[in-house]
Amino acid sequence: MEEVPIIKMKGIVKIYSDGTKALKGVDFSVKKGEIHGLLGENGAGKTTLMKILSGMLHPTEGKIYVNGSEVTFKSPADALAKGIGMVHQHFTLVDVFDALHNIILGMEGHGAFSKIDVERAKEKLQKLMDELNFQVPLEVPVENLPVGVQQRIEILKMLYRDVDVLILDEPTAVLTPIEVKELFDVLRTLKNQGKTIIFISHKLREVMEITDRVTVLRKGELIGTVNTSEATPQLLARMMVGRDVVLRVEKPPKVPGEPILKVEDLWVKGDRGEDAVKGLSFEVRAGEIFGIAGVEGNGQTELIEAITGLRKVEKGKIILNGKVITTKSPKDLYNLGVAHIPEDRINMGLILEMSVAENTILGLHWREKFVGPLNSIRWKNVKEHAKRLVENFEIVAPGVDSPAKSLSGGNQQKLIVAREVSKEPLLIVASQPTRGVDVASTEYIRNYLIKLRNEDKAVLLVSADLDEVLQLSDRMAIMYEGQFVGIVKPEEVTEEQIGLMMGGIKDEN
Amino acid sequence: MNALDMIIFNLIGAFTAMVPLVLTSVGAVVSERAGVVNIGYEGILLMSAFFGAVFAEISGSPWIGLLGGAFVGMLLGMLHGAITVYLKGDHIIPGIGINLLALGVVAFGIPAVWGTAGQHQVPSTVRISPIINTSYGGISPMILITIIITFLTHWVLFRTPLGLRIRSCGENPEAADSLGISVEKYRFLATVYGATLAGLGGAYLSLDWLGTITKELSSGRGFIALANMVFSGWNPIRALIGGFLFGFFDNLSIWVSTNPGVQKIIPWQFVATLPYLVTIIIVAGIIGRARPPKWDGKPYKRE
Amino acid sequence: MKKSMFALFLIGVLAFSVVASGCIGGEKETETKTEYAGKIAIVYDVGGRGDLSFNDMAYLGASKAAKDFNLELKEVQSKQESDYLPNLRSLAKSGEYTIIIAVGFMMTDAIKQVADEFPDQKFAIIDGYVPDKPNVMSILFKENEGSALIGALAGLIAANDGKDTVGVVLGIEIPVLYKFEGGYRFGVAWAEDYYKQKEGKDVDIQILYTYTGSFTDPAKGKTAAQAQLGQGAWVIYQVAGAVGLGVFDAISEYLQSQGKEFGPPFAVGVDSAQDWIKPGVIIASMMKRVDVGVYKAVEAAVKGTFKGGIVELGLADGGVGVSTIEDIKEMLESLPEDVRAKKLEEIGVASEEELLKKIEETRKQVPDWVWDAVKELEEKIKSGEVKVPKAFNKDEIEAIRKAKDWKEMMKLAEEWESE
Amino acid sequence: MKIDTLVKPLMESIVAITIGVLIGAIVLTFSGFSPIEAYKALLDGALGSTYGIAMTLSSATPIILTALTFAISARTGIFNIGAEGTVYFGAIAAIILTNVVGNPLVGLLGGILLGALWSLPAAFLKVYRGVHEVISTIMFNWIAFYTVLYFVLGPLANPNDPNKTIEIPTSARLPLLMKGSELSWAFIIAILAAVISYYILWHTVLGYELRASGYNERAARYAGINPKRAIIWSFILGGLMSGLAGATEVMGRPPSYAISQGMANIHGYGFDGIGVSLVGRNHPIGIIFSGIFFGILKAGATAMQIEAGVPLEMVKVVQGIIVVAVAVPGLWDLIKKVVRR
Repeated sequence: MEEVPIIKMKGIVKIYSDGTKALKGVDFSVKKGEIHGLLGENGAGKTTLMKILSGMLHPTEGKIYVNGSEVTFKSPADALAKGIGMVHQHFTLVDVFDALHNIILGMEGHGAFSKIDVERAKEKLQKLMDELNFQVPLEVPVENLPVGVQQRIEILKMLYRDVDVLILDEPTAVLTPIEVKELFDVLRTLKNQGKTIIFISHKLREVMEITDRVTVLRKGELIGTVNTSEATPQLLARMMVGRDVVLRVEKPPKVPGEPILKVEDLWVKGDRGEDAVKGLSFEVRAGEIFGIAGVEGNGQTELIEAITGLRKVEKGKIILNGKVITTKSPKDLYNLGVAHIPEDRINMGLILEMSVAENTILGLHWREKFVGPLNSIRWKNVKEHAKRLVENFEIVAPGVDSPAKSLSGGNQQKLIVAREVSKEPLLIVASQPTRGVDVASTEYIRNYLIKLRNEDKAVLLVSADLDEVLQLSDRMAIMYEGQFVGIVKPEEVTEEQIGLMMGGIKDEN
Repeated sequence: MNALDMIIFNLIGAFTAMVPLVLTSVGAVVSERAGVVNIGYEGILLMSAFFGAVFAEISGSPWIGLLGGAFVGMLLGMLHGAITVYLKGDHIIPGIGINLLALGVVAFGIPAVWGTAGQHQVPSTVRISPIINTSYGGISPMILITIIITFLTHWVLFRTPLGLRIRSCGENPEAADSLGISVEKYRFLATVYGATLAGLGGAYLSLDWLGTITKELSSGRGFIALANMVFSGWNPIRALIGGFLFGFFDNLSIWVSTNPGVQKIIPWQFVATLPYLVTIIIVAGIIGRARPPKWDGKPYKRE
Repeated sequence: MKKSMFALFLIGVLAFSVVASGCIGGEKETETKTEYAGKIAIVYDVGGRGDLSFNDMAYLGASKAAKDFNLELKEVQSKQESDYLPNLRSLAKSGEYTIIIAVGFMMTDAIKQVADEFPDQKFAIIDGYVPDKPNVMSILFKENEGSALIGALAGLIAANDGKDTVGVVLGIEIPVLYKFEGGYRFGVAWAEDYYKQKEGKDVDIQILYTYTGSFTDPAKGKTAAQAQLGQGAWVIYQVAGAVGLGVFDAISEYLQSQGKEFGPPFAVGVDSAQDWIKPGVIIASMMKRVDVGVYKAVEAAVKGTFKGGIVELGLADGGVGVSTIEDIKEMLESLPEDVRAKKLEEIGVASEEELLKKIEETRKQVPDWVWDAVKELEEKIKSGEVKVPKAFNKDEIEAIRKAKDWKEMMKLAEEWESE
Repeated sequence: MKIDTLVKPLMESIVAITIGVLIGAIVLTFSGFSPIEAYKALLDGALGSTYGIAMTLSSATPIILTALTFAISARTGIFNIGAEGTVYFGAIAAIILTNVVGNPLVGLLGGILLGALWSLPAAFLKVYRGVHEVISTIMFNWIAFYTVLYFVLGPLANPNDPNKTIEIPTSARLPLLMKGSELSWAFIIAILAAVISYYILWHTVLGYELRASGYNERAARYAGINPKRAIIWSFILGGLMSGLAGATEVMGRPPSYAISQGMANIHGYGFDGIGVSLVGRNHPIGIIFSGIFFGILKAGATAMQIEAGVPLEMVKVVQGIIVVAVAVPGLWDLIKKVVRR
């Protein structure tokens, strides 16, 4: 007799209101007390599936069983009531509340009008933390806490609700290797306590290390579930991508030219006034891709924003092609030959409500070609320009007059790359250029960056995707807490070395 | 001129004038803490002043009138909440509509109800009588009630589960939602509460303070209450202080402009701008530190 | 589904709130069709009906005339000043109206224009100065004379009680109000002199005046009146439309705080017999008989004696004056039966007699010699022995404010008249 | 695709108007009037004669301009409700300048300039002190009211008729388009202003930048657009429009050609404009039509009052309902759904 799985999802279909088919009939089941990996590429439907399980989304079709009985979740509350809780990739914490209030929110006890019993909640939390063998400060607004701590608060939040099934969505994405190790310890403790954990990831090594079983999704479809002990990374990778991973891009050797970008002793502050970039110096040469790897949140964003004129420089110099550009505005920088593929496509790179054509001149709309008498815009030229970009970059769009939001994520990203390249820059600053982009577009964009390098452009690449940096860069730096732990050549380091560096440990060899 | 007289007069005047401002501001604080912006308080004040008088006269009790005013505020709040919270509509436009509507409804309603156009005197039998009568004006029980409501609201907002939930809806509805807090429910409730308090403030205008209902009785107080809310940094107790200060300067400007000595030096028109200037200056000086709830005015939609 | 439910709910709430205002008042009585001898039209200014002031008074006169001469009365409101010209034009265009009456000085320019366009149409304008059109009758009032009587009344009440301050609360500062303020000042100055002669004591009565910047916010009137009371004002004259309601309320509240049913301090009403609004509080009102003016204009038009030009009504013509019990009675009687009953109930009296009795008693709070003195001044003004200055602009009111006594003011009056 | 983006807002406005008119009819019925008769009188009065049409268009003039103030700022992501105060200053400038130089162009220019100038403090407070524009513009409206009141009464008072300011000299008045009406060149100017606003917003670099920062401030900053500059420009352009409204009102509307005491003749246009802009979907061309629609309501209200005896306030009720209905999203989708059934 097979035991009844704690979670069983059958024939789950999810079609979003914009028509995107995220899940195409997925079956999924989890045994009680296991750590179950949910593996897949970006866009495979992992998160969607789990959001359905946690009541955030409603399935278009399909059934969910908990401990063998069918359930319908109208909201996360329903799922929580059944003991299912999810820690989202983007934390859902109320920034201005402290940890305690974040955790007790929604189950403060007593009536709605009575005073919150802070002491009792604290006691219960202390007990939880002791069991898990970690501590978080309970009375500091969470916006002032590091991400690793915020994640623990998220986990505590779920445990406080006595969940049996804990879903973690890409929990390691923002952690240093040491923090990852600590997280895994916590997960093991939880498992020993009898909790069931679903672990969403696309990182093979982590899945191999922590999970008991793995389910692989690809493009909204179930590929299969295997026992981890019987799997190899190669097998999982094949299941995930559907072919043997050949993502090596063609990169002919090239001798870099003159330095295009020079950064000298750069200091930049973060949003909360802390020093985010602490005295960086480096250069990027023509015909070179300089990659910056590292866990997100170590000052990469601030560095990029400083270089592209979006953030004030506290100290130091930025020199472009011999000219000091430290205090220049984005507009001046574009005119001087900087292009910027921003990390946040939706909130920065594009104006989704505006048409494709209007988006193709964002940041070069003042160029002579587009401006007629009386400061008017030559829409004819703009549309030609847009059509050319759409054609050259194989962007799938209903037309240049339709709004940018009607494009898929990958095509939106290609649109940004196309536009930035059309600025005919000397330096391309590409930040997370392939995040959340489908495989085909990713390949296209990566190859295009190589092409630009081959055309003697300087490319500064920042990516949280270590593979991407390793494959594309001619030289790479690992950033940790606002500084470079080291600048290395990708072919000369091992992944282990890089892993250590990302955790802030410089390899002594 | 007697300095003591002036101080007492202005203090009492400030307490009296602050009631509709503070009630509305405190209501607006709650509403915005939950993430719903409403600029229709001007219209709510006016309509509640009107309906408050109607209810009071039908029932013969000023307190039922007050409740009636609050009830009309509540209905209008439900209208606003339904549009903004449930239908995810724009937060500004319905308020503008309600303001417009109120001007029409009240001007239309006064002659329809009382047979005299333009104004109506609320009979003293259905007016709230002051607890203490002084020669500088009465001290209304509503002043006390306003202070109590303010402190209660403050307490609920910052000390109770309900308040925690309301605030979480305005700061991060996603977080609230993921913990099973019905964002829509709390936002709606907060909006309705805000409008209800404004309704109470409106009924105070006609049933207590001024004892009359005219076509333009609210005279911009709904907007000033909004400014006061910003001034308060979305904090009920500070809204109480702000409302008091505005009332104080408003009174002071009239006192000052009535003074024969001042009249010779500054035209009254410039003295009359005083409360508004002071508001702008204070808001401009303070705003850097106050930050609105993160999701203020943004519709929240799961998916 | 949920959405459409909500849409319906919304429409429901909207409809409710609007409809409620309309139907609480009950059914409108269906008008019985009568054969009229003609039609007259009256165009109100933006203050509109219910100002307890000249718009209401104009209605009073027009409705009386309509009844007396069997005319159909068409009332036209104006929402904004830009409505005046279209309103008047639309009426004149139809050519149906025996006379079109414009209420308020703000329609002066509009009347001038329309009078030229429709030379056969008869017009009358209240408070507007249109001296040179054959088809426009300008009806003006000597508010300064009426206000002088109020000033005298106020000054003497204060002096009699050993007080030294009286006040006046006004609306937005517009030159029309200068006539009131100037007349009031004259009256107070005259009272000082009168009192000195009578009692042999020097009195120096200070006049507090507040331009509140509004005709619509009663709170401003209340605050201003309280400020004036706080600074010792013993009688407060209100010339401020709806703002004046706040003045009455402030004094009423003040009296309550002293446990007094009757003043002093007193308020003085304006334009119509406002005494009934707060018996015990309002000692009198400065009557501006717009109703008489309107009636006269209609009468002239109907009887064929209509003549263009200025008709100025002062004390001597009964155009202005201090309200009498008769005036109040007339005012009450002009109201429809049910409205009147409701009003009486609102005031808190059982019958009209009770109200009048209370008003009479209010008046008895002031010694007879004061009333006699006011009467004396009235006679002197009527006879021309005393002239009250009429301020038209800022310079003129300043001159009155600076003047030392009433004689100096009278000199100003004579100067301006001879100009 | 493109058609739908145009049709949808249009239909939504029409649905909103219909709802307003329908609820208005209910209210009319309940208050004892015949809605059919009332609306017939309204339409007849507003459109039934050349004078009616002239009245409609002249009523539309100032509110089209003040609506543009709101629309331009709304497109930049700003809620500028300071048109009311700006109108006063536009009128004052026109009166002063035309009395110095008796030329209409000077007056218009003056209105534009002072209007733009008066909107700057709110813009700077927004940009440099983070003061929300709804708050500051409300305060500035009051300050404008009292300040202009002072000038109207004092330095600019008309010595011959103290109930208004000195007049616009005959040489500087805007000629009438139709004799015996209030329809002057001001209407043409308003239409031009709307067209120019459209052109600026959709066909110039400045407009592109304004819209970009209105949609997405971060993206605008990224694109080398200075959102602060965009905000200031949107206040300036907006102020210019309502300044123009003030100027054209005193220069082009018979009979007074001056500011009345208490500002009675230029009062309220700023707030009316907000409704016009919303019903016109904050689009300059839409505003022309919604402005004319509001003009019909206003002109028709006169007739409705005279012919059907309906109180003027009725029209305000209808307007309010229309604006609330505009705010209800998906109204048109709802109707479509119902119709399909």
